[in-house]
Amino acid sequence: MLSYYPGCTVRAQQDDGFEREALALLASLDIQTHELEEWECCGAVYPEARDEYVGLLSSVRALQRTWDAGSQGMLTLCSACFHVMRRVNHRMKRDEEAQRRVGGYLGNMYQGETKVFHLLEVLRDLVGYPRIQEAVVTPLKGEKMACYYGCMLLRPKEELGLVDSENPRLMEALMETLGATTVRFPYQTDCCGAYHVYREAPLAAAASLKVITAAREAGATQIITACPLCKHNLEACQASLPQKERLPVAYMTAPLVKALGGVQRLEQMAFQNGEKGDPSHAFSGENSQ
Amino acid sequence: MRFPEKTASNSQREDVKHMTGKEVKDCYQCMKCSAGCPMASHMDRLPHEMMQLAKLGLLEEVYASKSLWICASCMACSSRCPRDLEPASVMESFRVTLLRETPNREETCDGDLTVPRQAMIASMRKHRR
Amino acid sequence: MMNEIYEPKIVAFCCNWCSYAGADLAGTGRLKYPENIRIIRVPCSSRVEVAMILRAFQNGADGVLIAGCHPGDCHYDTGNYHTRKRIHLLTSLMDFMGLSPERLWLRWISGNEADKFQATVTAFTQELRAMGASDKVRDLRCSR
Amino acid sequence: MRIGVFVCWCGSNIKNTVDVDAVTARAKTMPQVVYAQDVQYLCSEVGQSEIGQAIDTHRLDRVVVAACSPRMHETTFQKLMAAKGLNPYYVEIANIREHCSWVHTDKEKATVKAIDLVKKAVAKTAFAIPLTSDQLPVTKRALVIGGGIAGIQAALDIADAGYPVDLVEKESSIGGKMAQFDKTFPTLDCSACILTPKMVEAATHENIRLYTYAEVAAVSGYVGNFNVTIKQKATSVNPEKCNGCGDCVTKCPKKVPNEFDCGSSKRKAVYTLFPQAVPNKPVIDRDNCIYFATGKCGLCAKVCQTGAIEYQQQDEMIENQYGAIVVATGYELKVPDHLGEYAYGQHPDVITSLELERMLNASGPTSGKVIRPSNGKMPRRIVFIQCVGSRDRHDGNPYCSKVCCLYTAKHTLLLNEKFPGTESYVFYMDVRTAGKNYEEFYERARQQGAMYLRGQVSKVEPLGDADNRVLVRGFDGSLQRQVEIAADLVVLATSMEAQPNAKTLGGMLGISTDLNGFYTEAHAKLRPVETQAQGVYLAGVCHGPKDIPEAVSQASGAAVKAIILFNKGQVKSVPTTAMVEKDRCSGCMQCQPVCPYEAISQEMVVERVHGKERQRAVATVNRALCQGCGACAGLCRSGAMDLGGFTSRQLMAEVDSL
Repeated sequence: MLSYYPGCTVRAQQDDGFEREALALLASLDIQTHELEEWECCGAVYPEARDEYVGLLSSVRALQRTWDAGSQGMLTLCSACFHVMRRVNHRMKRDEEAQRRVGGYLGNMYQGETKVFHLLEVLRDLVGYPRIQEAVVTPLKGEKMACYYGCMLLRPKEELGLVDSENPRLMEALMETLGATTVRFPYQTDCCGAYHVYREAPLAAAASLKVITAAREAGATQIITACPLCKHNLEACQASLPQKERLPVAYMTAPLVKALGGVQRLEQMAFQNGEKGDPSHAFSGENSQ
Repeated sequence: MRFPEKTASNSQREDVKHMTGKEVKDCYQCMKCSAGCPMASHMDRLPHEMMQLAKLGLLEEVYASKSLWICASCMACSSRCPRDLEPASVMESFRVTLLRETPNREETCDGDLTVPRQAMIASMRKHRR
Repeated sequence: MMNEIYEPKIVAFCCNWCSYAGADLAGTGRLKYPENIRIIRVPCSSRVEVAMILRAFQNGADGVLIAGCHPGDCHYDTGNYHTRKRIHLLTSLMDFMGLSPERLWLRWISGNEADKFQATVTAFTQELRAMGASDKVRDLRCSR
Repeated sequence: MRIGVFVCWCGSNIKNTVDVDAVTARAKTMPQVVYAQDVQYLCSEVGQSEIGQAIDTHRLDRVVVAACSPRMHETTFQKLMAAKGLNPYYVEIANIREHCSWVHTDKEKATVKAIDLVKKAVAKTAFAIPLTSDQLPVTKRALVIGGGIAGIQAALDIADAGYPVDLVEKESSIGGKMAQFDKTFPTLDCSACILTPKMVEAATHENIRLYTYAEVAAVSGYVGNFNVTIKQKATSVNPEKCNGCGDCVTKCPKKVPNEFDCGSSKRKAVYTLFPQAVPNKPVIDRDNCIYFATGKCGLCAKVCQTGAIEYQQQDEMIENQYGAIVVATGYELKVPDHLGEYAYGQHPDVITSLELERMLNASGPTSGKVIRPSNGKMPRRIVFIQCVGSRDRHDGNPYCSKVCCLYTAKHTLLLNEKFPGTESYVFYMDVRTAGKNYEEFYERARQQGAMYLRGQVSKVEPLGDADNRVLVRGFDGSLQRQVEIAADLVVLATSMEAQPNAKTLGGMLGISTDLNGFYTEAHAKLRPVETQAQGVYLAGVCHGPKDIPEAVSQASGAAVKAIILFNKGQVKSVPTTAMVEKDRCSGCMQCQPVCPYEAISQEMVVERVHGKERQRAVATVNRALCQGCGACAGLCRSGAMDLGGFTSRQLMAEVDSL
């Protein structure tokens, strides 16, 4: 069982289907998840300055709760949450000063025991590509996918260690499992402009447009990402483009769900799995808002 | 430009070292940070210039630079720096120092409220609004 | 008087080929460390007899540092392995005698690790300062 | 006993931090000290004669010198003692420079420490015993490990001086890395044209014996008398019978990537390393041979007209005696796939400089044509990236590989000459041209059109276009702007690294490696070819990155060191050897197994006990073998074993003085 940490962005944008698709997908593949109680925002940025301890608190609290829940680890969907949680955890494992200070605030002695997973990692390591391949009902023929990683899933490589940070092939491998072809293109691991979209939209747009243009020139028919903010930026930057030059942007769950028969079918399968085994409901959103 | 009579004191440099665990003096200006920076075209001072200014102790110019607020902490520079100096963390430490030294910051929500929350929160955290 | 820092006395045995050279390099590089240490040069760390270490403690040394080449790098092939075994045994003996084994350090410092030499001496001095004077096993005949 | 103490100022080096007057005054009060004096420079002629005079006037029999490290000037003072008719081991040095004045700042405390160090030396010298050394014969045969250009040069020089040399090479041919090169900077000589004559000369020299496809397996002994075990790997080809016709190679059905071409071509399982190989006899690579895997095939044996193929050959251990050893084991190139941002191994058109070198070579995999490995077409835009894995403490080696700047300039020149349509871009951090005519060569490369951009590349990515090019994203420090180049070929100047087994071999030879894995010389400036182990000398890149002329001159230097040793014909044995006090020895023989030199053996002594003659076993030390580590003395339970120069009495006196 994994403790699911939704994070504010994913929960606030529930309507875009990312959360529903991801949870249905996992449940249909026999991965049990349970939403973490009383979670709070991870802070969206990792406190880079080493003497900033307050920024660690909410994340450590969630990590500690996951540990207390006795689950296999913490599941994150949003790459910012993953980034922050994984790095905070990495630091708590090694930095005795941080353990002492944070422990002082929270009254615990957390030392990075929890394992933090990203959805992609769960699919790769806990489910495995063969299992996914078996589950494919409609192979994705004819799609040329551009898989865009952005920065949060990749760097710093020593702390995140999710994929080869310079030449990641994880989403490609997944898409190829579904029968799609993938393209390689420049700026695949560059920043999309991130939070600058909030106050300096043109700046973010310029960065994202570079990604879109490169992907299109490499022949992509679609671009996928695992990050809500990347998705937003990649879409927003195309507003000025004529319709025919636009490149559809999707969460990486979308093609997965499509190839596996649609979200309703998956939820049905998940429900049946639930009947058979663990009663914990996979996608309960009632714990926190 | 003529060097000012006084450059940053050792204690100020120590502060940077304390916050980042890195020694900016070790930078040998290979400019790899600027080569890969996705925000470079929007910066008034490029990452390697910021490192050089920090190294020379011209901290006033560092603090006056818009680049501090343009850096999106994507860590591309940090992960590729051959001297292991993490320019992104150095930038952050300057940002934090500046924010700590301006105690009465106005709290505003002046951005585009339709963007994902992650962006809003990150922006606010970076700028402490 | 209570606030005065206790200045421990440290006797170090450094092998000629690695650690003594490392200490020399620290000098050449003008690396600074506390004045508390007195280095005795030996050809190899395995030359050091247990009796010499105990005598140093009897004479009022607060700490003894044995420094040799890194395992596998011994100028005489295997000397430091014997040292390692010997010091390990001595540690148990010290424990038995009620002499804190933390006062005996065995460190591998190569001829180019001047910084490690500096760091070791500095850290050892600091720890011994915190531990205060060692008054166990003083031979009264030696007392001055 | 009359001890004299001499305190050196070392100019200001000691005097500024240590109150030398106070030290001298205090020394005068130390037990048995009859004279003390401070001198500006003790190592100078003036200083030496001051000591000499004082020995005469004050009838000194022991001397304590408070000065720099004994590792610096101990022999200087020992010689002085000998000249004065005193035993050289009656001088003791208090290291008040490296261990005191240079590492402390508080003058008062430093002076106290200096006094302690002098006291310690006085105490030690009071118990000094006279030591002598013996003359030992030298085996006048040299071993050279590594058959690259450095090893070949060293072997030729020693052989030309009239001494026999054995040259051991792990590959099946001598030649080393230089054999892989096309041209050499800064003259653009063809590498093979200058190397092959030397290879042939080495192979045919009457004083040189080649052991190719062989490795050093064990070393024991000491200067003048090394015992070396050489492992001769089975070549499966009888060199006496083989006439080098090459039929076996042609017929062999098994193809494997050719290491000599960095894997860009194929070789057979039975192969010669390269066409001009010396010796030019093939070997069977047993790891890849079908016969050795399955017991079937045997085609090579069938086609061989002289019956030279011998599958049953075994690895052989050969033991030889040598007086001196030259280590010339060279280097390996770091495979740059650890720097993911450069996409090596991810995109076929990202290659290393050596791969380009092989392509440029007329006898290389492409017969001198430069192609893009992805499609076999000629590249138009070529980007060179410098310092790939060098000067990189994050993800590589912290040192400079020294030769890349120049060979990259060479590559741009060659490309320009051979293929005028190509464009070469070089991204660099610094260009280092310290060497004769190197700056001129670099200038020529720039004039011929190589475009140099100061700034490191951050990322190399597949462009995804129809030509499958790569996008190189860098920075030009002059334009202060990011630059992107869509390139056909990217060439990485990858880092030189110590051989992976350098440490193991160093352990056998008793020489140490530095933090980067290269062998450490005895003195960085004045003894650059000698090592800590007497009789073992260094040549070439195993000691640190260097270019061909440097490697060759070092090799000649190493050769001369060996020749000097052979000319002398004798070595002085170590005077500070172990010694047994037979009366105290219980004969437990615990000392025997700890001795790394097998210098300790058992001996029977005859004693008279209660009027009867009794035989008793005791330990005895072979002074010729003992190297003076003192492991035996450190362990002896009865205190019978002692070590000259570092006797228990002396060391105890030092401890007591503190």
